[in-house]
Amino acid sequence: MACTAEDVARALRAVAAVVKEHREELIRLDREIGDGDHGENLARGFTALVSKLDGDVPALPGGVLRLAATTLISTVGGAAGPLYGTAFLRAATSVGDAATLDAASVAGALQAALEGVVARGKAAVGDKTMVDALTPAVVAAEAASAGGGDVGAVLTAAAEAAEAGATATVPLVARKGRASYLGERSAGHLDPGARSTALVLRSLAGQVLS
Amino acid sequence: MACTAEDVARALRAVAAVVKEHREELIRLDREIGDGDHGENLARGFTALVSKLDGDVPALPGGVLRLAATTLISTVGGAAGPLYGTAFLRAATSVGDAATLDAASVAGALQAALEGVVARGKAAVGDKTMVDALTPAVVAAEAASAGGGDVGAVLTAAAEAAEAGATATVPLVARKGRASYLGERSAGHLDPGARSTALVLRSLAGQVLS
Amino acid sequence: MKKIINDPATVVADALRGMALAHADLLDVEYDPAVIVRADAPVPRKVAVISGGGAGHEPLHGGFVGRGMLDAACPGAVFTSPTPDQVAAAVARTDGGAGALLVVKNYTGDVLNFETAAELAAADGVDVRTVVVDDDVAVKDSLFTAGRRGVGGTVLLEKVVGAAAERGVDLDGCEALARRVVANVRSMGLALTACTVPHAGEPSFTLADDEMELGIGIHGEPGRQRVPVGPADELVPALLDPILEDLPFAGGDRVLLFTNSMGGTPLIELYLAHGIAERLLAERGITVERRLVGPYVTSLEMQGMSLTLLKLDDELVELWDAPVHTPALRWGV
Amino acid sequence: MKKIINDPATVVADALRGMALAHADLLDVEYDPAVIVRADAPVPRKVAVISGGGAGHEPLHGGFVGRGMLDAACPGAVFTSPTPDQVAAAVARTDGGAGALLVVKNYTGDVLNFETAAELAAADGVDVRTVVVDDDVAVKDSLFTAGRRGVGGTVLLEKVVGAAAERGVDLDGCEALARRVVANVRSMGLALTACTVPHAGEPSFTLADDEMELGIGIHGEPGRQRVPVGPADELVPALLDPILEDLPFAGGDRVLLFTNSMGGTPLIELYLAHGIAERLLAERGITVERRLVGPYVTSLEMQGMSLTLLKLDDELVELWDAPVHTPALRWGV
Ligand SMILES: Nc1ncnc2c1ncn2[C@@H]1O[C@H](COP(=O)(O)OP(=O)(O)O)[C@@H](O)[C@H]1O
Ligand SMILES: Nc1ncnc2c1ncn2[C@@H]1O[C@H](COP(=O)(O)OP(=O)(O)O)[C@@H](O)[C@H]1O
Ligand SMILES: [Mg+2]
Ligand SMILES: [Mg+2]
Ligand SMILES: [Mg+2]
Ligand SMILES: [Mg+2]
Repeated sequence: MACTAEDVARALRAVAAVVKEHREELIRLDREIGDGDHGENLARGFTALVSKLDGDVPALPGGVLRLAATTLISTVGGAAGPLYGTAFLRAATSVGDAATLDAASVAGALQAALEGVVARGKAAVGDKTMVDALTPAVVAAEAASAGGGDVGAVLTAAAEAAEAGATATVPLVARKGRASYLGERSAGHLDPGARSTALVLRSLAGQVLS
Repeated sequence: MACTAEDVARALRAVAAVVKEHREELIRLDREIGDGDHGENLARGFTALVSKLDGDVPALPGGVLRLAATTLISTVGGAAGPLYGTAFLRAATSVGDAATLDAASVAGALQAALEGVVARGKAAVGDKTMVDALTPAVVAAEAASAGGGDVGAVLTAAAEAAEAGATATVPLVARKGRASYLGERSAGHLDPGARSTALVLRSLAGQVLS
Repeated sequence: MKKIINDPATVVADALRGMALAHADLLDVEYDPAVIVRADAPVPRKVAVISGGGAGHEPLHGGFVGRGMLDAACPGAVFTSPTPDQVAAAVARTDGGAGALLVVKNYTGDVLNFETAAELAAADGVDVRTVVVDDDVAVKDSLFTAGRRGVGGTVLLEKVVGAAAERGVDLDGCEALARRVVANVRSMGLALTACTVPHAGEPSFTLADDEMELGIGIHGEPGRQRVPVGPADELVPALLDPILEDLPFAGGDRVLLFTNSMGGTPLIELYLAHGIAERLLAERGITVERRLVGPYVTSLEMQGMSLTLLKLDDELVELWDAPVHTPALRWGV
Repeated sequence: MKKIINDPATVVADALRGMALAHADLLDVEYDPAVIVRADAPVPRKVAVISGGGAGHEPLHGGFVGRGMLDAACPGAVFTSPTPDQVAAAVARTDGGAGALLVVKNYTGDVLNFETAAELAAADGVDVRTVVVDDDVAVKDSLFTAGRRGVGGTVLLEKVVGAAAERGVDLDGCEALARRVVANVRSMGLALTACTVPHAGEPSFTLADDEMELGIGIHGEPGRQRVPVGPADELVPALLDPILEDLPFAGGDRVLLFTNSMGGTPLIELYLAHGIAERLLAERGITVERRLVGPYVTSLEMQGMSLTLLKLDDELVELWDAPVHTPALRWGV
């Protein structure tokens, strides 16, 4: 099973739906240790992306990912806008002008996305950010791909690892992003960006499998 | 029993103590249908009066009443400042330079005080103001004085009538003062100025009797 | 009650000390009795324009003392009208020989205390006139009540009359102008939350999460009507329509639109409401020629807003545009 | 949540419409992407000074657009940094050929978005420099964290650098001056109440009746420490002492003292706090040569305040005094 541009677009619509569904949850998480806009920011961005996809779906998977990148960069704002935007931009570059994406290219795209997020945000694992979800996701995706899994298996493995990584942010003291201003008081809360990263990966996996 | 300047001063100290004691109650009443400062305003004024009396008590009852008038005018503010001030000023004028006050002169002073309040504030009985307490008080004081009562009896009669008059303001719709802005919503509340008038008269009576 | 204060009993004097330090170039502050005076007072041969009222409405009135506006302001205790000796001291301190105009908001306490002060000043030989501002359309006017309250229109009057006095208009002229402003200005306000007077320690009223008070005054007193909060597109007409009907204002009129925050409503909401009000006026063919947007007549930390409309003519526009240099309003200098 | 708004999703655009109408003489407003531009932009051969950040801090930054201060401001959604296309549009709209200085408050989101914008503008051939303001002493600085936040000092920097740009100082000079301001300005804030972001619908945190947050930022985020509310005589030193120790400021220093309301704290309390701060500084032999008191860097309706101290020299004093004509600050014109 390989993904066409239409498949990627459909998967991104699924992400948009899930983000919208979890908008309040992400707002609440961000209110606890941030400024309460993460759910609103992502919902605004993915809603804008769906409008663009309603207009015209680019021919290649890389084009769809690039459209996601530029749309998120110009509509999300906050820390998540450039970080998610860069992730999609690097993913787009990584898949190049392939007509379809297979398991290896999806795992590679995730790897590229992580590198982009780290390049922009300079966070390391343990800083209580989306990097804590994305890093184990990339490791799991590569393992699944190397083990012969298909796109669905790769994304499912990534989603599971991201969820575990997100949960593991709870006890951490934030060292990057707005939550870091709270110092010790940031401990005991789930990082909103890690949570949204897990949600995005889970909805991608769900869509590809269905 | 006739009152000297010292007696009047002592009576006013008693008033100050009672006003202070009922400060919160008067604030609460004024919060309900006004702006919540009546208790604070009167407490400030009578506290200032006590300081002045601590310095020097004028020789004549009229002088003490005049001191009360000018002190209240320059420290109370709000509607109650000029109204209470005028009341004491007219009372002072009414007793003239008598060395002591008897029942008739006390009743006359109350009458003069009421006339002063009406002249300044232009309120009639039923407008839900201090006039609703002071008017029956004057009537009762004159009856008590005409019936041969002493100063204590005159003030007790005035205080009782004032209390009844104050209570009777509850169902009224205010037509003067800040409460009038509430229209129908002012009904169901005790007028703070009527309540304070009753308190002042009751404490004067209590002091004279004790 | 959470406030940045020391003692409710000294809050006004304590704030005056900070104000004096913050605006030493513009203001002299006296404490006993409390008066905020223009630093260069008295200005010879100029009518002294003086106002005052309870504290808690800042920048009203002290923030409007300075060149081209007020000569002095008399702050009472919070939400309590000042005492006559304050006003008399203000007159004595600012009288430049051309008399004094007292700008009084129509509240029983203010009217009675300024009345007494005017008597005192007149006894000192100063020609004193009083103009009572009563622009609040939320209160039904009647000879048998306390009448309408003075609210937002007061600032506009102080600016316009202050400009006239600065130009040398005499006391008769200033008084007539002030009455013309009163005749042509109307306001109405609403509150989303109550405020807490420091010495009271508790909010002046309580509102449910979906309620607002329509037709509030500026003293934390409840309004005429408690109604559900709607979107801004409903709130703004709820203020504007009664104002327009009252004067009435009509198509072709030129107006100054003053969109005022009661203190706790942030600028983002205020601009939003202002935009709606301008649109509604444009739809009726009323031309907004001047505007003022901000927290100028407040009720401590109360969330809410008021709208004020002043019907303009060329003279009023010119006086509005004239230089002013006060802590809260400044232009042309 | 009670606010004077229609739809949380359109609140920024709706407010911009009102702002555009209120200040048509000073500002041009563009909506897609959202940029507030000085009406006479681009000013030929002048460095464009541009800032931006989440909405909800009004008058920051849009209220400081105008002669002698900012050329453009980019408002993000409430408490959300603007997007790179907004900043790029602002540069394009205001570039007078002398380059652009981007004034960025140090928040991850702001830094990342402005960084991307600077790359876009550089690709268009505009010389763009970025200065990051990080004056909040409540946050411990470290290479391994997001670093200190940019708060009240931003306004002072925008005024001073805006004045320099207006005088024709070139991009190198403006950048160096901006870095000098950053090096000499320190702030700290506290909150008595939280605020409610429109799209969140609930307060960003809750405080008991006797609690305050010490060391808050300006985005409704909780502070470092939750402590009991004391009298103003304790609150003011709780802000001032960490500021003084940090730079450090010392006896003999000349400073600008900026006493800022977070929005919901009324002027009466702010002046009171300002007076205390001036007294404490005088006691240490620090000379307050200039001051700014008011709600200039706010967090919606949050009650609270911040203090900012800028160490002055003759050049900074002169630039502070230079003419400015914006919606929120105006003098000398
Ligand atoms: N430097 C960083 N590197 C990676 N992720 C980060 C960084 N800073 C913040 N984040 C992520 O961004 C999330 C917050 O996003 P959002 O609320 O949209 O932005 P903002 O903090 O500007 O309001 C955090 O929960 C965290 O996961
Ligand atoms: N015109 C009036 N005549 C007589 N009494 C009045 C009048 N207006 C107000 N009052 C009295 O004053 C009281 C309020 O006093 P206070 O709260 O001190 O003044 P303010 O209303 O200015 O805050 C009212 O309860 C009422 O009894
Ligand atoms: Mg956030
Ligand atoms: Mg009262
Ligand atoms: Mg009062
Ligand atoms: Mg944000």
